[in-house]
Amino acid sequence: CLEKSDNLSNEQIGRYSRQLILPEIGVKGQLSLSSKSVLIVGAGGLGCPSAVYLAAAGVGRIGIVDYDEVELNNLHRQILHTEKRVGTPKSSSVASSCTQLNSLVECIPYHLQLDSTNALRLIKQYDVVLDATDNVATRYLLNDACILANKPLVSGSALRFEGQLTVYNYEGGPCYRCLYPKPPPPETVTNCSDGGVLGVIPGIIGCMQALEAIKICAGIDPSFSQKLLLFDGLQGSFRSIKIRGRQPTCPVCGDNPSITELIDYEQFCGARANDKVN
Amino acid sequence: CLEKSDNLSNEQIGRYSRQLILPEIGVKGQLSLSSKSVLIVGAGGLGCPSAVYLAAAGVGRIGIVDYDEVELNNLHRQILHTEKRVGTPKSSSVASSCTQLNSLVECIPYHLQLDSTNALRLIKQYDVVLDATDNVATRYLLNDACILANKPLVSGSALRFEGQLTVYNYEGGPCYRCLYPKPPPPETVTNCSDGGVLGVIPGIIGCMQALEAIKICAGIDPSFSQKLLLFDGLQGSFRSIKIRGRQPTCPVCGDNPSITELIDYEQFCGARANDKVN
Amino acid sequence: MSCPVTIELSGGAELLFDNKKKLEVVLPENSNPWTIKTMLPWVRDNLLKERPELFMQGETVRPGILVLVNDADWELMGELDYSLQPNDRIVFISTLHGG
Amino acid sequence: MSCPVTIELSGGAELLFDNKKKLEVVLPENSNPWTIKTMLPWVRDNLLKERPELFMQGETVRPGILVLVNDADWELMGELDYSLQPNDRIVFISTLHGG
Ligand SMILES: [Zn+2]
Ligand SMILES: [Zn+2]
Repeated sequence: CLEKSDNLSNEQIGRYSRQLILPEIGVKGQLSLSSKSVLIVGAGGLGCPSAVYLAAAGVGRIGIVDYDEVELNNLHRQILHTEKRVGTPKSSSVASSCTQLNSLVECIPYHLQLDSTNALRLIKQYDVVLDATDNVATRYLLNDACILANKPLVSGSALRFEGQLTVYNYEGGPCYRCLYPKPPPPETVTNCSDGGVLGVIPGIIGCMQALEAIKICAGIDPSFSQKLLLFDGLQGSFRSIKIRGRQPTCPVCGDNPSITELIDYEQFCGARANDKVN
Repeated sequence: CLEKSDNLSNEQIGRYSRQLILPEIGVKGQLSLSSKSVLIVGAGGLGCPSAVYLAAAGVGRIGIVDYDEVELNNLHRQILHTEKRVGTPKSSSVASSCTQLNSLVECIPYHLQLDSTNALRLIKQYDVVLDATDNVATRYLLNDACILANKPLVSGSALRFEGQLTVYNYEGGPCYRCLYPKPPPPETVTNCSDGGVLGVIPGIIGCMQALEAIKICAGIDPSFSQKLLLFDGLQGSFRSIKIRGRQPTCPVCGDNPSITELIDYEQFCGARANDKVN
Repeated sequence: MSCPVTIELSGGAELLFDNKKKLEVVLPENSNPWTIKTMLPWVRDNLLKERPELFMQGETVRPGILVLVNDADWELMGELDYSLQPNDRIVFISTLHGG
Repeated sequence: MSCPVTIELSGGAELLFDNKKKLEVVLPENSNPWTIKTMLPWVRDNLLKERPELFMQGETVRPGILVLVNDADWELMGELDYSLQPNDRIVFISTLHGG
């Protein structure tokens, strides 16, 4: 999508000097980063830290999707918004903050709810997708869209003092449905509004999502394909789990997929695709 | 130092609602947070994420120490600064960004180099200290000052794709000198200017420092007292190491300390307390 | 044969177990070797403190709970048919969806 | 007795070892049991690729390198006097100071 340049500008060399001297990045990795695009779905507790570190690192284009407006009770964890921006769209708030840090990066806010009618068209324009959402229906939607468009999906989640992270659909690895073929009963799902979350927990997981996405964009294998990171902030424990590979029987990424276009995910999950009260 | 209120204001209840419902925090923990003060030494790659998450969580007062001005090559990792603030003091840049997020928190910038003449006076005014510095001399200085003033020290460091984290001087735990009685030969010390660093690595470690400080301020034991976290971002590995306890022979925190006031740390380390070229 | 195992809970699954994140238990004398399939109802009947329907559905765990055997996805170990070995560590993780 | 051990390097210590983060080695037949004290010069002479003065100082590691024995600080294990057991994992960590 983005044109790949053969050279770094003097401004890029100055700005990125501290990461250019890393042998694993170098000029080649930096040129690769600046030719890549990342779509972040969710401009909340996970989306804020991941967006700002992707912008800092010099990813070429960052898209930020969120239908919501900034509220005061977001500010304990959604660190790119400000008190002045309460009531304004979260997507443009994140884009503004990222642009103030690095105007070389193109930041595109999408003030919309991702759904089956718009997801594929949007995702096809990006190289890597970050799941920074807060509900089950959107997670299945994003997964299926990433399989249909063949994009890697860096998935993070957080609740209370805990966080989870994995990379789906990376070079033959499993997808969300391989791991979770059936959606959880709606009464077992707790969101951050009901269960609470310590703000820095999605901070840590969002940074980990940015790290995995940066590695993919720079041509370095991510660490959490077919692996799940479990973080418990109260105990200070990180656990890395080997998970199943791609399932040949998976309805979306398997050998004979039954899902070949996006479906109705609110119906599939029996739950709304937002955590707003009905 | 700060007066402890008996009640949360309506604004506080609204703003912090998602962390108030955590049983481990609750109203008691939030009141404790807002009565505590944290001094962050270093407004760089570690100081930026730790400052913003401490501000978001509602720590009562945050001090930010840095003698340096914002440069363009900082912006790949120091995410609270902006292009417009290049050339302005880092400490006030961080304080501004934190205040825009949460004006209930008092943010005090100190545009100065921490040294043996000013460290103790400053540290005595705070409850918890974060080591977010970038050189050996300041790390020994901060350690000794925290022992003399009896403050817990949450220490983070990052280089290339790696990060380290531990908490010193927490309820009888070891100090920096217990672990490293002798400073490293100057020629073995690599700073971020020479060795490089991927920006999101100090992002992750800085968030972990904020988490440990928030737990201490809320009355929850930190996880990394007498434990060292080793993070390798290239391999995606986290390792938690049990380290030695307080050493009775330690020259500063031991049973018969020989260091009872701050010394000349540049001389002790044979290295300058900044990474500027002489 | 009786069989000592460690059961760990995370991601909120611990809320069904009196907020305990770790339980050391001994599965009692049994005519057949213990499998995860036979262990699940025992856990439900002996350890679970509330709302069993949030833990099991039919003969297996409810959708959205991932089971680990010694830090590996149980799917790699035979799922319900896995034969428990003494001192195995079985983890029940509730998937998180917040952000 | 010969003794197989895993040697791991991090924090930049790997730069002295040809950028290898993990080495599986067998300490050769020795009249006395291997200790860390006897292992250090063997590592220096057989595995180190450059600048030995950045690894050892006198008979021990140079200041700023932390040694782990199976994920514990070597100070808890007897430091130089610790007797190596087969398949021990010894980690040399260079302390980081950047931020
Ligand atoms: Zn699949
Ligand atoms: Zn000490």
